[in-house]
Amino acid sequence: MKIGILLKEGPYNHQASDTAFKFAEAAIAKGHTVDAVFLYNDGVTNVTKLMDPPQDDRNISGRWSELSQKHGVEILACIAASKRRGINDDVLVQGSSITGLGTLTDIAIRNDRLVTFGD
Amino acid sequence: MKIGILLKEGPYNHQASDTAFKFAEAAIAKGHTVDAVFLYNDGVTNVTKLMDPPQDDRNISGRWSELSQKHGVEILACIAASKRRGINDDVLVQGSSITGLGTLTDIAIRNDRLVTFGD
Amino acid sequence: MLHTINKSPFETNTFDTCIRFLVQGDPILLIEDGVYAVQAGNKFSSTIETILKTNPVYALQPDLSARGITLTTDGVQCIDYDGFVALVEEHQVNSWF
Amino acid sequence: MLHTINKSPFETNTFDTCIRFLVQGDPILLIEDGVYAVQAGNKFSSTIETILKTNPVYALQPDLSARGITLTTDGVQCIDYDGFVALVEEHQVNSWF
Amino acid sequence: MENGNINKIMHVLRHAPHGTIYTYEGLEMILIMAAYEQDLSVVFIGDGVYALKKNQETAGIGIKGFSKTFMALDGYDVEKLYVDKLSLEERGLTEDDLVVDVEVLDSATIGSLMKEQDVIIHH
Amino acid sequence: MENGNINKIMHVLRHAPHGTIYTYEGLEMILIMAAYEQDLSVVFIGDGVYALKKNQETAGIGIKGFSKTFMALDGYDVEKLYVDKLSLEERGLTEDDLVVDVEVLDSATIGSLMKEQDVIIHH
Repeated sequence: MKIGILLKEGPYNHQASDTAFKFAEAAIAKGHTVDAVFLYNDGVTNVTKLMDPPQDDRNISGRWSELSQKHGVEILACIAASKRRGINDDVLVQGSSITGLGTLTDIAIRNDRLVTFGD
Repeated sequence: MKIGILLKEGPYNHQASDTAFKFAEAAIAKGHTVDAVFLYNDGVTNVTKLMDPPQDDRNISGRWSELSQKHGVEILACIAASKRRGINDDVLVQGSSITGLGTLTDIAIRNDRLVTFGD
Repeated sequence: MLHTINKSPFETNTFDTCIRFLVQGDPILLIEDGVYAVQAGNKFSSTIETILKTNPVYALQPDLSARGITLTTDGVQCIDYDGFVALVEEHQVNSWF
Repeated sequence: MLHTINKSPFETNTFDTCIRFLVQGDPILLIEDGVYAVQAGNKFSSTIETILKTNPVYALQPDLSARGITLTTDGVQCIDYDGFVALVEEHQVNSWF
Repeated sequence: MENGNINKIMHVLRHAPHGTIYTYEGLEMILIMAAYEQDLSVVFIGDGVYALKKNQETAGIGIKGFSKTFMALDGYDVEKLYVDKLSLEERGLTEDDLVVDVEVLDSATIGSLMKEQDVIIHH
Repeated sequence: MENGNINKIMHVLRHAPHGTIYTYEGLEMILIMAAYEQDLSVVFIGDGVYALKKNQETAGIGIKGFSKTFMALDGYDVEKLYVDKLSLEERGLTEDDLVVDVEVLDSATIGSLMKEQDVIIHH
């Protein structure tokens, strides 16, 4: 099955990002294709490579990057939402990119499921 | 009167930042000293100079910067909260800086009021 | 002690919780989505009327205007940011969100 | 249609609102702070029991464990992320937050 | 659109305007999706109904108003605007208080519409 | 401390752990403030009481647990831990369910304590 994910909250502040990640991992482990994770609202801040959490904590942008590179999951931040929040190409973690809402529409259309995580 | 402000949410996504700003402006207009705006939780993202909102919208980091330069208000982001969220010295808007929670304690102690804005 | 509330009473329990800890005489200021509590004729009107017997209730006019609220429950005082500052001059602040 | 709820029923109206739009037979999955709804013996237990007569109720075990909830209301099925995926295989998703 | 079918996509607006950006950015999403010739609908539940309230004047809070943008939805062929009856009533509002024509539906009807959807996005 | 007085600073924890970071970052703030020899108190209201629940095992959600840190507060001379009675009861919890000793107070008592404070910070 092809699954798209829409993530609407930023990292650390809300568990939404953690649940989305765990869900994506579990879907892939079950043999599904996670086509893309689309980031909207504060969700766009998931992909700043500048984050530098404590050593014993998870690195949220790092693990999205890894998910992208290992499993071909597109990690996409909405451009309008990104501009408001100071996310641009210079700070994007490897494997992520900035795109428009049209891409989310494509994701919604081409996948069997779109699963939203928010707060 | 000396007033400190604690702002706990990021810009655009929550009105907290707008209300804090309007309150600070009004306090200054009434002759009070706004000593500092301390940014915590997602609030630290108020001071990224990378934000680039639509032309007809307010620029939130820009106006904090202006408030700092015009009225000597310290705009301070908590270091631990900033590191989690990808805010560092390279992206700080002019007039803002990164500091520890000890500084917030000093602000709470030395001001007549501490007014919190959150969500 | 000035209590500010910025949440719609329809969506979260912030309003109800704040009210429970209110000391007689202390003012409440509704801001942001909190102002929906004082829209005239909604289901919180009677609660507001009860509170008004013991505590002054203020609402931030710019937030009321932004939400198209033209009529507020009788006795609620609508103030500007300037009035918000005046309340802070008088009281320590307890911000509920 | 799978309904997920991630909010504590004590703090916001998300749980109550979702329940109101539920079609008979459709599953509910409680995640994150939503799992407090199924802690055994709290004030939502009777609501959960009523829902269970017409709709299956699931709760995400990792979220229950993280919150120290060891006893859940009878009839609630505790599942892992793997079980979450299995529900998504069967249903379109309506995420309430 | 791999299968050539039209997808049913529902947007659910549940937040009051201005206090958070969810409704505004939700509307931005709806406007973009409207260009894709899918079967779009927009449902207003809970405080989401306040987004449609007439007479919103946002100059005082320094945030751009957007209630009039809902009037433009018709021009984008987004015609299925549904309002939850109970949410409207609880807030002491009637259809006359709203900036656009909507269809007021009860919970059961909205629940059935939700069940028909391919995609549901809450804002 | 310009006037040489000790300030009364109250932290109000109102959110469940893990779903949001507020309680965790609130606790970080409390630990730092504890070094400043002010009169600190911590009040647990609403879902905030869940932060003290025993047996939290967070490995499965990939987030570091912090309930045991509340036990360390005593070592930082933060001894005024108050729990709202109604919040505890509504959630079917008793003091035995909590990781630390607390004082359970009714609404009126907590309201009076709030009124005495120089600073109140909600998390």
